[in-house]
Amino acid sequence: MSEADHSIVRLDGVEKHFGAVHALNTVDLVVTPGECLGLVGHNGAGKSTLMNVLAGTQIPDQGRIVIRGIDSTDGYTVATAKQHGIRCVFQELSLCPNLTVAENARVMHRALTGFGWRRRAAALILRDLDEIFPGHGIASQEIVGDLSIAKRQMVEIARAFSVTDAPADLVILDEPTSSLDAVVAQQLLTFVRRHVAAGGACVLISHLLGEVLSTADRIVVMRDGAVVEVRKASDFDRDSLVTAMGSVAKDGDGAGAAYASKRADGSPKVRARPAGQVEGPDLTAHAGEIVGLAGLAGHGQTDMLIQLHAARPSTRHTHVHGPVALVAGDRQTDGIFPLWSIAGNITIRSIRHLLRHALIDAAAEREMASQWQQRIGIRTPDMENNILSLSGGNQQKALFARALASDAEILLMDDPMRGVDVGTKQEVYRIIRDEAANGRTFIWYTTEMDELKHCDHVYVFRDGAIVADLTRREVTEEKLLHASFEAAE
Amino acid sequence: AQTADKRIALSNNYAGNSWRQAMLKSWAKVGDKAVADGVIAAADAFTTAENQVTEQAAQIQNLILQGYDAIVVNAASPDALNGAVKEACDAGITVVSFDGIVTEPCAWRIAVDFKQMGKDEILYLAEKMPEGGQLLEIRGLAGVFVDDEISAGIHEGVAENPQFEVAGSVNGDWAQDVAQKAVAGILPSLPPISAVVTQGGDGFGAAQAFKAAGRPIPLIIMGNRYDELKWWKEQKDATGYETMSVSIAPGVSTLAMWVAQQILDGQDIPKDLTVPFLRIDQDNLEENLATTEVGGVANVEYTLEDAQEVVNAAR
Amino acid sequence: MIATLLTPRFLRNALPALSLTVLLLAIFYLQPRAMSYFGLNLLLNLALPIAFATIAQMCIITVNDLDLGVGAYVGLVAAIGATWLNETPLLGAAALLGCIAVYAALGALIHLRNLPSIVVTLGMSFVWLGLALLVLPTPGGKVPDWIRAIMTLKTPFLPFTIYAAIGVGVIVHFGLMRSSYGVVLRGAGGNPRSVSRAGWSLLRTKVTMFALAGFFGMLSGLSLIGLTTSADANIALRYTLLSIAGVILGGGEFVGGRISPIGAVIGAMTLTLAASFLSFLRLPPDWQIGAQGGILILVLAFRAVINRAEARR
Amino acid sequence: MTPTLRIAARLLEKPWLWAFAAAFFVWLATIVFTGGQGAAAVLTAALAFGTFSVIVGIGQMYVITLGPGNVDLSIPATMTFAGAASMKIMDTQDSMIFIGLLVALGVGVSVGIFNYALIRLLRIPPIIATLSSSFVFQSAAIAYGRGIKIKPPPVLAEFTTARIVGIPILAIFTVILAVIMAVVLHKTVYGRSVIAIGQNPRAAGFSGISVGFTRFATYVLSATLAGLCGFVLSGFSGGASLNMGAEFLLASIAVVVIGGTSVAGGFANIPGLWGAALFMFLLVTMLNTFGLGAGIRLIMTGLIIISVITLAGGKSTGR
Ligand SMILES: Nc1ncnc2c1ncn2[C@@H]1O[C@H](COP(=O)(O)OP(=O)(O)OP(=O)(O)O)[C@@H](O)[C@H]1O
Ligand SMILES: Nc1ncnc2c1ncn2[C@@H]1O[C@H](COP(=O)(O)OP(=O)(O)OP(=O)(O)O)[C@@H](O)[C@H]1O
Ligand SMILES: [Mg+2]
Ligand SMILES: [Mg+2]
Repeated sequence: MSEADHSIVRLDGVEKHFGAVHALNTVDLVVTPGECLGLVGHNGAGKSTLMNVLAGTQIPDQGRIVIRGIDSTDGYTVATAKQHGIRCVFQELSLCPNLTVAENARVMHRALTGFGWRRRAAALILRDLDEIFPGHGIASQEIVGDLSIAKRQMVEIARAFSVTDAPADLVILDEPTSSLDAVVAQQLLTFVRRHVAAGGACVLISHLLGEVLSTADRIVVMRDGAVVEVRKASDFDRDSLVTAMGSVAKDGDGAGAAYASKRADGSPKVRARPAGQVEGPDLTAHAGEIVGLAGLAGHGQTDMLIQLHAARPSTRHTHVHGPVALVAGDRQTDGIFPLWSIAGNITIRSIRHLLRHALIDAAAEREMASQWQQRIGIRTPDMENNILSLSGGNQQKALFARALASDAEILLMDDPMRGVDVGTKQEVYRIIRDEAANGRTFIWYTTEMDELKHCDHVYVFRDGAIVADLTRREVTEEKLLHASFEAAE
Repeated sequence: AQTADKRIALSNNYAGNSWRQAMLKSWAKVGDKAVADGVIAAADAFTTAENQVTEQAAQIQNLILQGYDAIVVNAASPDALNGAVKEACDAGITVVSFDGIVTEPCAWRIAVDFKQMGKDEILYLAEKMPEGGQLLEIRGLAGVFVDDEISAGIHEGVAENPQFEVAGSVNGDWAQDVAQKAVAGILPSLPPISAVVTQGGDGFGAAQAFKAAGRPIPLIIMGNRYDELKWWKEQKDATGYETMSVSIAPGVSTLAMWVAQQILDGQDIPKDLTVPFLRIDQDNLEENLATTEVGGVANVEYTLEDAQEVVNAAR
Repeated sequence: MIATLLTPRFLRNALPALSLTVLLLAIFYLQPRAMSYFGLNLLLNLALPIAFATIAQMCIITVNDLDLGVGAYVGLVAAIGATWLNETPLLGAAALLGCIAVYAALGALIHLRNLPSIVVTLGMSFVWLGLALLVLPTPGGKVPDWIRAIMTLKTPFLPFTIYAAIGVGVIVHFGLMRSSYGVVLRGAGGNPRSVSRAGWSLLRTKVTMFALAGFFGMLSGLSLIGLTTSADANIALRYTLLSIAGVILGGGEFVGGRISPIGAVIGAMTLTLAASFLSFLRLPPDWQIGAQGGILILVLAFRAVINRAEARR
Repeated sequence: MTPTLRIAARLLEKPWLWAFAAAFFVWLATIVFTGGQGAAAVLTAALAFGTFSVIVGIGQMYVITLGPGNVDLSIPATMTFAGAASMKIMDTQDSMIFIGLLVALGVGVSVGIFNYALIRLLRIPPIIATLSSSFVFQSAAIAYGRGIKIKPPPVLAEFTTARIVGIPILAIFTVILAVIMAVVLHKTVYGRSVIAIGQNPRAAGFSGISVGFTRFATYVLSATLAGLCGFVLSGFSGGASLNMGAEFLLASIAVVVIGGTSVAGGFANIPGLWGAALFMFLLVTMLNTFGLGAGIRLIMTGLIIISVITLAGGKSTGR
């Protein structure tokens, strides 16, 4: 094959086991300069593991890593990868929260040293931020821990593309858009095209198949640790891609069904006003309603959810009637208990209801865990395994299970589908609709346009305030964008 | 007196046991009276939180700043306070150390011959049990010079009386419960013990440990805590138990105060004074027990005259 | 101008310095004599060894560890300084270098075996104290003249201590907060995985920080005997807690690589002054110990008030 | 894998195993040195004295499990104050024992509330808050007791030193306490909450756990156990003294971390406390028995602690 000769990297027969889990099963992969390689697959298919091997952060059990035609398998580490211009934006963000944006750039670049390095580091990271995300609004002296998750993700992406003495020939993006809103995500994808047009290479992992189809040149489909299909992107369409991934395409069923107001009867379960908002509509949610929070990322939607969660039962501007549960989006900081098993992570919200004689009933706990493993499809041989042994998307499913399994009548969801694969998403949408039909109330912040179609009501946020209140019938992409950018008249 | 406008401060490094509490109490009692009588203008006591050289050094420096005329010190370390003491002397302040004395030449020292104290214990034993025997030694806090001195005296005594042998040695930190714990640990591994030599404050703890282990109670040299004397009295009444007690009286702080006053008064006082230690024997036990506050420490407080006597003896 | 000065971030950073100033003013009010070259020297010279120990502790805290042995270690350095370093300077210097090497080795051990630093340094506190007792079984020894000379240096305008403390704070600030490798060192506390994924050796960062801690601990011990003129194995056991308190007072946090070298130095000074402030109040002895707790609470409550005011803005 | 092998493998994963193994070897070394003399008596003494470290260790363990920065330094002062207050109130009368116990526990509860008020209302980091309050309560103990040592009521003294077939009754009670606290830790909502907060306080808050109440209860628990320990220790050693708690500052932390509880929080175990407490006592005993000087003894203590933790490996305890 001629492409192998000028490939940047070639993986041959890579194998990786985690205990009983066969995460990678004889995987071959080639990336050539000037192409964007899309990588898709269900949660736990092995995408992140494969990229970790490529980036040198995990050592394969078997197989060869060939860089520009030279076998580099022995002693392949992060340093080797970096030296050859391979960069990775990991699925779980990895910036230092105690450092500033510019200092985080320094951590990546050994060349940023000597007199005046701070100025050079700031210039470097701002140049890339400006180029990839025009209008990003991030200052180089901001402490990363103070940034919203979306901005952190932007910084990490910009850092991966920044070049000093080490090149950035191959940039791996593992679900880079999971916390970005549609506008920013589009900026990134446009940039990726520019990058490959200029001769660079990218691997793009995403569960938003539209992104992959529109951006990638070639698409690799993984299933259960193996590569099952490699084709030109133009040879795929959405349906064939979903089929290749092994999920059944059930596009949009239920979504966009006729709108019927559920507000006629009874008093609202939730009524609240964002802390900083003086006038404008309140947020209201009734029993059985699915209420969406929209707008650009970082405009106060998460704060609204936190405000609702903290206001049990009620404060002056916030009235919440009924038990509440929250599905965290920033799962590392807000969701996961890293030392516990998957089961422990699911049951924690419900332990009060699993008591027998004032003690937690282990059998009931196991029962609840396995029931939800079935219902939401968590891929693991044993629910007693540590939660971190799950793939990113499966961790997210566990958090979902935690909230759904609880007694909560009101579920707050902070962009909860980050990293969840297409098949599971459909499954979860269905669960949400069913539960809403049973009378539960959902308040759902999402950065995905498609998901707003499931909502009965959508509130658009801008600068920490609600600027528009749309019913399902009124929701259109155009209207949302308009409200997100312009002041509401 | 000439010293009616002079102010004396007590710099104390530790307040966490009954001996120090008694010492502070004696100081307050005698000092307040001296102030009321117009002998001196002030007798303030200062104490630091933990038994720490650095804190006491800082404390002495603060006392210098506050313009005291004399500083009476019970020092956390004989050498490591020399820097601060020198600074005080240089500022024209009289420094008198007692109990825990300092080696800085500009200061006065009111010392107890700790080494002799240790030796006396063995001499007493040699008299009581001429056939000799196995000894258990309870030491104080490691690295503190009082501990080394007493222990050296004990070992010197043992060397001179080879019928005795130290079978085991533990650190009891001069605290009753620490001593009890250390003795309880080592006891099972020891041969029959004839006597326990101690440094004071730990005799009762040792007795508790022997009792708990179900071993015959040997002759335990006592300190001057009430519980030690009380226990001794009970044993004496019950079985005719015999022992002795050596210690230093906490009221020595008041002697130091008078010495400081005398120096301020312009008297010529030798730099090194010695106070006898407080010894209680079988026959004067009841007498001493009667004057000791329940739960307190056997004590002697000094008057100006007592102090002059000690000074004259040294001349 | 005023507006820029009163930003929350500025207030937060200025808080340690503000506490120190208030305390100093209170002392000047109680004891005007303190407001002199001589007075400042007496008030602050013992703060320098504490400041060094605090910086040592801060180095360890930077990489998410804690050193429960620093006080005993300072005692050992003091013991070596007042004996070997004085009598046989070469042996003394070698022993001190050896101590720093042991610290570095501890860092390596803790990293390679993934051990809880608290247990390891707790164990080391016994080892340091034991070694100090072997070197100097009873208190004594004599400080080398050159150390004494440095510590009693008569500097113009302000006492040597103040220059030295400012110097230390600024140098460490540049080393850790401004230099390019300092960023990596702090990053290793903030998110070790991210730093190692960027190709840095975490082993090296740990070893560096522990060796630095050993170095500053050594400075602490030597400067301490420069003031006390002789040593004692138990001389600085209290520095362990003081140094931790100093780091926190100065605005540092236990985990996450959030530290402030200048704050740490100020924290150490605040702790020293707080104790002095109390002795100027002439409380009854029974309550003198309790008042030490009271003053710590007051200083920190002051921070809480400002923080809350800031949060309300 | 055969079943026995599997059980052995599971056992080897237990974090507390190492503390017990270390205690056993230290004990073995001691009795080999003495030629077998006093083998049982040493164990009895270890049980008796280990009891006190375990009681305060349980409280300290709960606090440490709350996550980085959480530690209770007020344990020694609480013990002293509770011991002094209860001994003074009981004034050697047997009829007052129950009142005395209530006073000791009451002191503990008050200290706990005070500590948490400092932490919560004044936002003082726990390590400094508890250190400050320890000064305050040490002073209170001095002002209240004036260093006067009052004997415990005879029945209390009897009870705290009594034994059944060589096993101290107090140790038996403490084992029961430990079992109860282990059940509380792993099987109750409160225990789960403590562990959850130690791993991720934000996530705990979002999972419906009342973070504030749990932390409050934990600081109160720790101080109350310290009060209880001050009470029984006063009974055991013939009265309260002003420095009776001093050695428990380090001891309470040491038994927790050597026992295999994570200093980073979120992972705790109770059996390890017993293993570590026995180990610490037997270690000192062994070195005393060997008759080494204080310097060497300290060095050996340190090196053995480090070796044990190194052998045990930082699998679950790493931070
Ligand atoms: N450290 C680990 N220990 C044990 N199992 C692991 C570990 N890391 C990954 N796995 C397992 O390996 C498999 C592949 O995981 P991987 O993270 O590569 O999936 P993924 O394709 O990236 O999924 P997602 O879309 O959810 O991110 C999963 O079954 C996962 O549970
Ligand atoms: N869960 C949270 N808790 C505390 N602060 C938060 C949280 N989430 C965001 N912030 C901070 O609040 C500020 C405003 O962000 P906002 O809550 O509006 O973000 P957001 O809309 O949730 O954004 P993001 O997209 O990712 O979640 C930012 O500085 C952000 O870092
Ligand atoms: Mg993944
Ligand atoms: Mg958000």
